[in-house]
Amino acid sequence: MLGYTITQWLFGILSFLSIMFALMVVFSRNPVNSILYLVLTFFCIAGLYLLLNAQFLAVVHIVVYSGAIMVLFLFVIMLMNLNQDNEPQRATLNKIIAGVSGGMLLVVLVGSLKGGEQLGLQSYGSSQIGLVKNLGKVLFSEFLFPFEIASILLLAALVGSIMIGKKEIK
Amino acid sequence: MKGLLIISGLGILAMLAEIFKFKKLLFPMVLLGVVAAYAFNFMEWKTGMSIPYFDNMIGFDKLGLAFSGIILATAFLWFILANDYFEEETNLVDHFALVLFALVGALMLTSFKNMTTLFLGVEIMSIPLYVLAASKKNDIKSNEAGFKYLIMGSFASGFLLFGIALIYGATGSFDLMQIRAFVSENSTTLPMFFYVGVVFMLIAMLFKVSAAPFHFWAPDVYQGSPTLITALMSTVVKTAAFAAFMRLFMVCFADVSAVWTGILAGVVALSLVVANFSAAMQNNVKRMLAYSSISHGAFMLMVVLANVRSNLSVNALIYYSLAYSLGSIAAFGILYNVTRKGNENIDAFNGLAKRNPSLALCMAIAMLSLAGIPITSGFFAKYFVFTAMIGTQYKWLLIVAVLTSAVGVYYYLRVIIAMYFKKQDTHEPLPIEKSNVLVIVLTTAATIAIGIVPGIVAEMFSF
Amino acid sequence: MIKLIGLVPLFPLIGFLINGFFGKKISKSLSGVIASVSILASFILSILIFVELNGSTNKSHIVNLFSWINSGTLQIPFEFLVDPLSSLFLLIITGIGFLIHVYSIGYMSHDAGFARFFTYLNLFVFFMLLLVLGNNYLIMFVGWEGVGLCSYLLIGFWFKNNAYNDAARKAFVMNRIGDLGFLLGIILIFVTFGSISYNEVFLKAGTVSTGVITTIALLLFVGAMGKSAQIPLYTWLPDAMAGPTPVSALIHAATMVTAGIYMIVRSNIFYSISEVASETVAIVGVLTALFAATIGLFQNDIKKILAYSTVSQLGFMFLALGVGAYSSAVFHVTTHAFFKALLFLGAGSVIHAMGGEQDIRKMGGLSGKIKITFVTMLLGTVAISGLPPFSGFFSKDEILAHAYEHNPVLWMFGSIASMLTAFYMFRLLFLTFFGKFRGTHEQEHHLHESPSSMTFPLIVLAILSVAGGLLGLPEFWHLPNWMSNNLESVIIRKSPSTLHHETEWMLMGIAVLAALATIYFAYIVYRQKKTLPIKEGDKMPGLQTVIYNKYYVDEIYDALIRKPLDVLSVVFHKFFDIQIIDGLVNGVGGFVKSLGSAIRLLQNGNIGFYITSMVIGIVFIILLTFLI
Amino acid sequence: MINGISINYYLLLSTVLFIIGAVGVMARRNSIIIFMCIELMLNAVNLLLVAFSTLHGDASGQVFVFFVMAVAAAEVAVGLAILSMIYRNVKSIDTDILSNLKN
Amino acid sequence: MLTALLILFPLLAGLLVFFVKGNAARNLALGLSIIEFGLALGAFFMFKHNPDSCLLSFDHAWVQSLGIHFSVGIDGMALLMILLTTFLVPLIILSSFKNDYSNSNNFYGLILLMQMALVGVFTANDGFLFYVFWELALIPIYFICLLWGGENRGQITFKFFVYTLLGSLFMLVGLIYLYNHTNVDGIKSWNVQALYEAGRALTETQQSAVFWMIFIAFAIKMPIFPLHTWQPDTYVTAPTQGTMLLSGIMLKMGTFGVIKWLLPVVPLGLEKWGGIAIALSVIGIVYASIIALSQKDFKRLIAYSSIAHVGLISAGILSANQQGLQGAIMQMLAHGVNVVGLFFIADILFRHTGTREMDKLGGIRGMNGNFAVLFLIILLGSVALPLTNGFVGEFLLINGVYQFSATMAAIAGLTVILGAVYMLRAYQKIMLGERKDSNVAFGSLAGTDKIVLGVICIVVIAFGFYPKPLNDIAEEAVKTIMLNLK
Repeated sequence: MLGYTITQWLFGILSFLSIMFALMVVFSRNPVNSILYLVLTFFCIAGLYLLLNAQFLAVVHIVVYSGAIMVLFLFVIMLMNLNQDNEPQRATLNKIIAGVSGGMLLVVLVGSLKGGEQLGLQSYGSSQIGLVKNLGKVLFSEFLFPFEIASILLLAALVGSIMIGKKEIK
Repeated sequence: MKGLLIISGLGILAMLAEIFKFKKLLFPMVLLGVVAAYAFNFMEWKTGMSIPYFDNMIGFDKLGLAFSGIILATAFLWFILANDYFEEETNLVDHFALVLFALVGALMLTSFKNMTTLFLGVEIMSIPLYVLAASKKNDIKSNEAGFKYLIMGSFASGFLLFGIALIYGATGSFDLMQIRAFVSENSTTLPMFFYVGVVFMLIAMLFKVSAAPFHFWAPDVYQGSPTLITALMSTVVKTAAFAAFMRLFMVCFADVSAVWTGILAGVVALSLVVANFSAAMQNNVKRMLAYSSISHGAFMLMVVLANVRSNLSVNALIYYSLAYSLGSIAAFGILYNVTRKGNENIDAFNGLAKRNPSLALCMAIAMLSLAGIPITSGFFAKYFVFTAMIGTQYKWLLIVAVLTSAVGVYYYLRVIIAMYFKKQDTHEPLPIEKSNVLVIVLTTAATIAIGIVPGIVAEMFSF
Repeated sequence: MIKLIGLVPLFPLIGFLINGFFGKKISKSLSGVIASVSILASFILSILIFVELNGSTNKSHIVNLFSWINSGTLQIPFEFLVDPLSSLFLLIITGIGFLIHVYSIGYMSHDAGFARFFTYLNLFVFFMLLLVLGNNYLIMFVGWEGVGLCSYLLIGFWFKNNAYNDAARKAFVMNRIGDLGFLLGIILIFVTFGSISYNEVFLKAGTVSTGVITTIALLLFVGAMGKSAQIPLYTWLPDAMAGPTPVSALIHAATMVTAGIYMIVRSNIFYSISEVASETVAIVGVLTALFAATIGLFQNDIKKILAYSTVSQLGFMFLALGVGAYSSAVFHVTTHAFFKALLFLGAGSVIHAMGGEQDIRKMGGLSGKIKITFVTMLLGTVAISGLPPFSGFFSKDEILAHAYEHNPVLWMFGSIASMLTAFYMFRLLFLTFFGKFRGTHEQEHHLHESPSSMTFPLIVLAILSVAGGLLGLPEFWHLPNWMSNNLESVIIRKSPSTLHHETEWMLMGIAVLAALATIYFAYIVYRQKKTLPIKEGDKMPGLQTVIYNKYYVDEIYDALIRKPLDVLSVVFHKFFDIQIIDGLVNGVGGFVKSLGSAIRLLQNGNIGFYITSMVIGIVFIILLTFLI
Repeated sequence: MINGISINYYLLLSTVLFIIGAVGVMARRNSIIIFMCIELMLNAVNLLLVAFSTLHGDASGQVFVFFVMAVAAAEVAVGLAILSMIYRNVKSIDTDILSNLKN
Repeated sequence: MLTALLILFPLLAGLLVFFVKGNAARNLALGLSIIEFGLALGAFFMFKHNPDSCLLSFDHAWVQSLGIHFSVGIDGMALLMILLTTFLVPLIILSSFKNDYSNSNNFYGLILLMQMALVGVFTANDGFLFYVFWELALIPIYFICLLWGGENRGQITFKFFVYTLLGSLFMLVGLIYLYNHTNVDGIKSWNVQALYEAGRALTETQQSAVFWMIFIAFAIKMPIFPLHTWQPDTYVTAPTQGTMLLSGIMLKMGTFGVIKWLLPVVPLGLEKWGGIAIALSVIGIVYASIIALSQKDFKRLIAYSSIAHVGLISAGILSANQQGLQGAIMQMLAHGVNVVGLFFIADILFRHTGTREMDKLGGIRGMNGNFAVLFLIILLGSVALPLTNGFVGEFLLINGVYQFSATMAAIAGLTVILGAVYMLRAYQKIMLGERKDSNVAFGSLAGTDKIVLGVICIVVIAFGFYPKPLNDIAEEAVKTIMLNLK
C-alpha cells in the first residue's frame, strides 16, 4: 500500500494516535478525560512495543501502567472529586510561554537529534530478545544487583506512602 | 560494599522494629550499624580493594569509598543530632527506615558503575527524601516542599532517563567503562544524539546538585522541609550527588569534555551570581543556607570543571565535600536548636552571644568556615578549588568566584552580627540537648582541625 | 677647644631640660638664672672657639658626634662644622641670646609661664646653634625646623589668646612651605652630588650643569624666603609679634630670621654659579625691602613697625646676597642683630612701661620718663636709618654700593627703601618719645624705667649698634674690612670692586643726604605739625588705606589659598569621599541588593514557572552547544 | 532500520511525546495532570529505550525499562500519597495555591 | 625556634586570657604581652649577635604534598616589625585600663590572638602561611570592632571586613597563580624564594596581572586612595584599642606586604605599573590631607592623616630604591608609635570630656599642661619635625620618591605643609584658647595614661635623636631587599 509495509503503516498510525492522545492529555479540561486519554496513549505505546518485538514488555506495560498506575490516578481524582470541566486554568500567557518554550525545545532537539541512521546503526540482533526467557536471563544475571536493590526502592516507596498516608495520631 | 549491605539491612530492620517492638533499641542499633558500616568501609579502603561487584554494576573503588566514608560519617553525626527529633515525631520507625534507605541510595551514587545503578541510586535516594521533606504532615509548607521536590525531581529524572536512553542508543551499553571505551574508539563516528544525551545527563545532574538555572527547587524545598531533613539534604545528599557527578563526568565522559565544560563554566558562573546575590537578600536563615549551598555547589562544580581526571581536583572535591558537610551540620544543628520556637528568620539569632556564648561561637566558626576564612576548613576547601582552577582556561571564573565570595561574606556575617551585635528581648539562656552539643562541638572542632592540618585529609587520597 | 664644640649647643639643651622638667618646682629666679647661665656658658665657649679659630691656620674644623642616618649612599653624620661663618653666628646667637635672656628675666618676671618661657628660649638657642653648626644640610634643616617650632611655641606663648595662636600657626605653616622647598633642595643636592655634606657638595659644585645648580639654588631660596620672611612668604613675621617682646628681638629680628641669609651664604657657591638664582634673590630682596618699608610707614603698633622694618632689612640682606656681596650680607646681619635687637628690647621696655600698650598713638612724651630706654632707642634708630658713623650706615652702604655696581636700578630701589626706613623709624621715635602723653592716666602713673636686668642689655646693645660698623669698614677707605677678610675662606670672593672711589663717595653722600632729608621730613610732619596717625575707624585717603591694611595681602592669601583649601576640603570630603568614592563602594552593595531583588522575583514559588525557566535554560544550553 | 522503520522516527516520536509531557508539566495547574505528564515523559523514554534495545539486539535496554517502570510506580505512589495529604490539608491540589514557599 | 615561640606564645596567652575573669584578665594580658616584648628583645639581641642564627628561623612541613610549610624566620625588616608589634601591644593593653569593657577577658584575648597573627604575617616565609596569617589577623579585629565599637558599628565593621576580604581573595588568586608557576626540583613550592623566582620568570603581561591582584589587597589594607573609604569610619567606630591595632600595626601589614611579597616578585609589573600606583599613593596624600583640614572629629582627623602618611610610605616603597624602602620601614615604625599615641589622646579626651568634637573642646592646656606637652610631642612626631622619630622616615621617603620622580616628590612633600596645618589647627582647637563653657574640667591623667603617653613620647624623641639602632637594621634589611630586586 502506497509503497509502505504494514509495519510502517502501523507505526505511522500508532505514532499519530499516541501523539494525538498525548496532546489530548495535556489539553483536556477535565482531569478524568486526561486520564482516559493517557491510558489510550499507553495502549498506543504498547502497540509500538509490539512492533519492536518487545512482547513481554508490552504486556507488562499495559498491566503496570494502564492497569495499576492509571487506576491509581483515577482513584485519587475521584477521591478528590476533581471530575469537573471548570478546573482552574493557567493564564493564557503562561500557556503560550509554556507552549513556545516546549516548541523551542522540540525544535532544538529535533535539530540536534539527527544522524542515527547515517551512522550505520542497524538491527543486527535477533528479534528474540524481547521474550520472557531472554529478559529473565539478563535480568537475573547481569542486572541482579539492580533488581535486588530495586526492592529497596519499592520498600522505600511503600514505607513513604504509608507514612504520609496515615492519619496523624494526635 | 559491606557498608551498603549493612545500611540496607538496617533499613529493613528498622521497618521491623515496630512489629517486633524493639523501638527503644533501634536508635543505638542504627548508630552501631552506621559505625560498623563506616568501619567496613574504612577497612575496604585500607586494603585498597577495588573489586567490581555484580557484573560491574557497582564497584567500591577508592574514590567511592572516600565519598562513602564522608557520607557515613556525616550520617552518623546527623543521627545523633536527630536523636530528639525522632522522639518528637510519631513515625519514628518510618523515619529511620526512610533515612537509611536514602543513605543506601547515596552510597550507590558514590560507587555506581552502570547507568542502571546510577538511575536507581538517584531514585532510591530521592524518593525517601520526597517523603521526608513532606513529613510534617500538618505543615502546609512541608507538604509543599515535598511536592515541589517530587515534581521537579521527577521532571529532572525524565531528562536523566532521556539522556541515558540516547547514550545507550549511541553506544549500545549502560556500562560506564564500556561507554567510555566505545567513545574513545569511535570518537569520530558518534551520532549527534550521543552528545545530546550527555548534555541531558549533565542537565539532570545539575538539577540534582541544584546549580542555576536548575536550582529553583532548592530554596523552597530547603525552607519548607523540617530543619534536620534540610541538614540531611545539604550534606549527605549533596555529597552523594557530587560524587555521582564526578564519576559520571570526570570518569565516563571525560573524553567528550569539550561538549560539557563550556556549559558547566556558564552554569557555575550563573550559580555563583544567582546564589550569592539571592542569599544576600534572605531573611530566612534556612533559605539563606539553601542559597549558600548552591554557591558551594558551584565551587564544587568548578573542581569538576577544573581538571578532568587529576588527583588534585579529586582531592579538592573530597576535601570540599567534607568541609562543607561539617560546616553545614554544625550550622543546621545550631539552627535547629535556635529555631525550635518556629522563627526561622535571622532575628532568631539576635543576641545569641549573650544567651549561649559557646553556641554562638560555634555558629560563628561554622559561618566563617562557610565563608572560607582561614584557619577553618572552608578556607582550605576554597583554596584547593582556586589552585585547581588557576591552571585552566577558565581563569575568569576565579574572578567571578572571588567577587561573589565577597558577597557571600555579607550574609554569613549577618548571622554573626545578629548574634553578637543585635539585641534580643529575652536573655534567658538557650538550653540544648547534650547530644546536640556533642555534635556541634565535634563538627566545629573538626572544622578547625582539618583547617589547621588539612594534610590529614588532603594527603589521604593519593589516586 | 674646638673639639668641645658639642658643648655649645649642649648647654642650652641642659638648660632646656632642667627648666622643662623642673621648671615648675624651682623658683622663678633660679630658672631664669639657669637659662641665662647656660647661654652664657655657650657664649664664653663660643668666644674661646672664635679666638682659637682666628689663631689657627686651618679655618674649617669638622667635629663628628655620631652617625645619624645611613641609607645606602646617603650618609648623614651628626657633624658640626666650625669655620669663620659659623663661629661668627655662634657669637651673635649666644651673645645676643644671652643679653635677651637677661632682659627676659626682668621682662617676664610677672608672667605665670616664666619657666616655660625660658624652656622654650633655651630650646630655641639649641636649635639655632644646630642650624649654624651643622656640617651638612640636613643638620641645618634640623635646626631650621627646630627654630620654627620654638618660634611657634613662643609666638603662641600666651596660648589662651586665639589670635596669638593663629599667628603662631601661621608662622609655622608659612615656614613649612619654605621648608618643603628647602627639603626638596636638600634631596636634589643628594641626588646630584651623592652627599649633602658641605665640603663634598661644594667641591663638586662646578662639575654639574648650571640648570641643576639653578634648581637647587632656587629651592634653597624658597626655604630662605619662608624663614627670612621674603615676598611672598613674609606675612607671618609681622603677626609673629604676638609673642613676648624678647622673643621678637631674639627670634624675629636678630637670629632666626637671618637663618635664610646664613643658608645662602653657606651655599654661596651655587648662587655664584647660577646667574638666574642670584638675580632672583636680588630682585626678591629689593622688592621685599621696598614693599615692607612702605607698609611700615603707616603702622601704629610699635612692634609691627619694627617687624616690617625687619622684613625690609632682611630684604636688604637678600639684595646683598643677590648681587654677590655675601660678606656684606653677613655684615648687615650682624649690625642688624645689634640695632634691631636693641630696638625691640627698647620697644619692650616701652611696652613694659606702658603696661602692655603697644599702640604708638597712645604714647608720646616718654623721653623724660624712661631715659635709658629713650637714649638707647635713639641710638638704635639712628643706626638703622643709616647715618654715619653708626653701624647701620656701614653695612647698608656696602650693600647699596654693591647693588649699584651690579645694577643701578637695584640701587635705586634699595635707596628708596632706605629712605623710607629712616622715615618710619623716626616717626616711631617722635610719636613715642616726644610730644604729649596720649595714654590714660593710669598708664601715666605707672610709667617707670625698666629694671636693670632690662636696661643692661639695652646699653650693651646700644654700644654695639654704635660701634658695630667697625667690623666692616669700606674697603676703599683702605682700612681692613674685617668681615670680608674673616669670611674669606667660606665665600667665593667677589672680583674686586670696579667702582671708582668717587662714585662710592657719591653714593655714600647721596645715602646720607637722603636719610637726613627724610628724617627732617619726619620731623616736620610729626614734631612741628604734630600730625597724629588717624584713629581707628576714621577715613583715610585711598592709598593710605591700602598700605595701612598691608596691601590686603593677608586677605588675598586668605581668599586665594586658605578659603579655597577649606572649601576644597569640604568638597573632597562630602562630595568626593562620601558621595563618589564611598558612594561607588556602597553602590556596589546597592547593585548587589537590587540585582538580588531582581533575582528574587524569579523565585516566585510557582512550580510551573520554575519548570518553564528550566526548560528555557535547557533550550539555551542546547542551542549554544549544538546549533551555534 | 527496525522492521523497516528508521530509528530516526522512533527518536522523533519519543522526542515529541517527551516534549508534550514537558509542555503539560509547564502548562497545567492541576497537580495530578502534571504527574500524568511526567509519566508520559517517562514512557517516551521507555519507548526510545525499547527501540534502541531492538536496534542493538541487546536485551539490557528492555530490562532497563523494567526499572523505569518500577521507579515510575514508586514515584506515583509517593506522589499521590503526598497529594492526598496536601488535599487533606488545603482541599486543593492547584499548583498556584501550592506556592507559599518563595522569596 | 624563637620565632615560632614568638607566634605561639601570644596564641597560648590569648587562649589563657579567655578563661580569666575580671581585672585579672587585663593584668595577665599586660604581663604576658610584656613577656612577649621581652622575647622580641631577645630576638633583637640574637639578631644583632648573629643575623643568620638558626634559632631565628623555623621550618616544618605543613601540607607536604602541596609544598606548604610552616616556615617562619626573622630578617631585619621582620625584626623591626615584630619589635613594633610587641612594643605596641602592651601599650595598647595598658591604654585600655581606664576603659570599662564588658567581658574584658574576651577583649584582651582577642588582642593577643591578633598579636599572634600579626607576628605571623611579619615572619612568614611561606606564601601560603603568610596568607593564612593575613586573614587570621582580620578576625580578632573584626570582633573587637563589632563587640566593643561605637555607633553604627555593625554596618561599618561589616564594610571593613568585606572590603579587606575581597582584596585578600584577589591576593590569594595572585599568589596561587605564582605558586602554580613555581618549580623547585620539579615540585611546586610556596617558599618565598621560589615564589620570587616564579614571579620573575613570568612575562610582562602576567606580571602586570599579578601585580594588581596582589597590590589591591595591600592597597586596601593600607589604605591607598581610592580604596580608603572603609578606613575613616572604621577607625572612628572601633574602640580605641581596636583603632590602635588597626592603624598602629595592621596597616603595616599592607606596607610590609608590598615590600616582601610584591616588589621582588614582579619587577616587570612594577616597572610598568609602579608609576600609576605611586601616583595613586601621592594623590592619596594630598587628598587625605586636604580632607583632614575640615574634619571636626579628632579621631576622624587622625584617620585621614593616617591615609596621608601611609600614602607617602607606599609611594616610597614603590619607588623601590634604598632610601624609599628604608624610609618606609622607618616611617612604619614611627607612624605606628605616633598614631597609637594620637588615638590614645583622642581616647583620653573622650574619656575626660565625653566628646571628640574639636569645636567643643578648648583650653585644656590651661587645665593640664603635662597632657598638652605630651600631646604636642606626639603631634610633632606625627608632623615629622626633625629630631622626632617621624622625620627620618619622612625625609628618606621623600628622597626615595624624588629619585623616582621629582614632581611626585614635590606633591608628596605637600604633606609637610598640610600635615602641619591640620595638626596644629586641631591642637589649637583642642588644647589652646580659653576653656569653653561646655567643657568640663579636665583633671589630671591617670597613672597608666601617663605611662603610656610618656613611653610613647620617649620613643618619639629618642628615636628621632638617635635612630641608629633601628636604622642600621633597616639599612641592612633594605640592602638585602635591593639585592632581590635586581
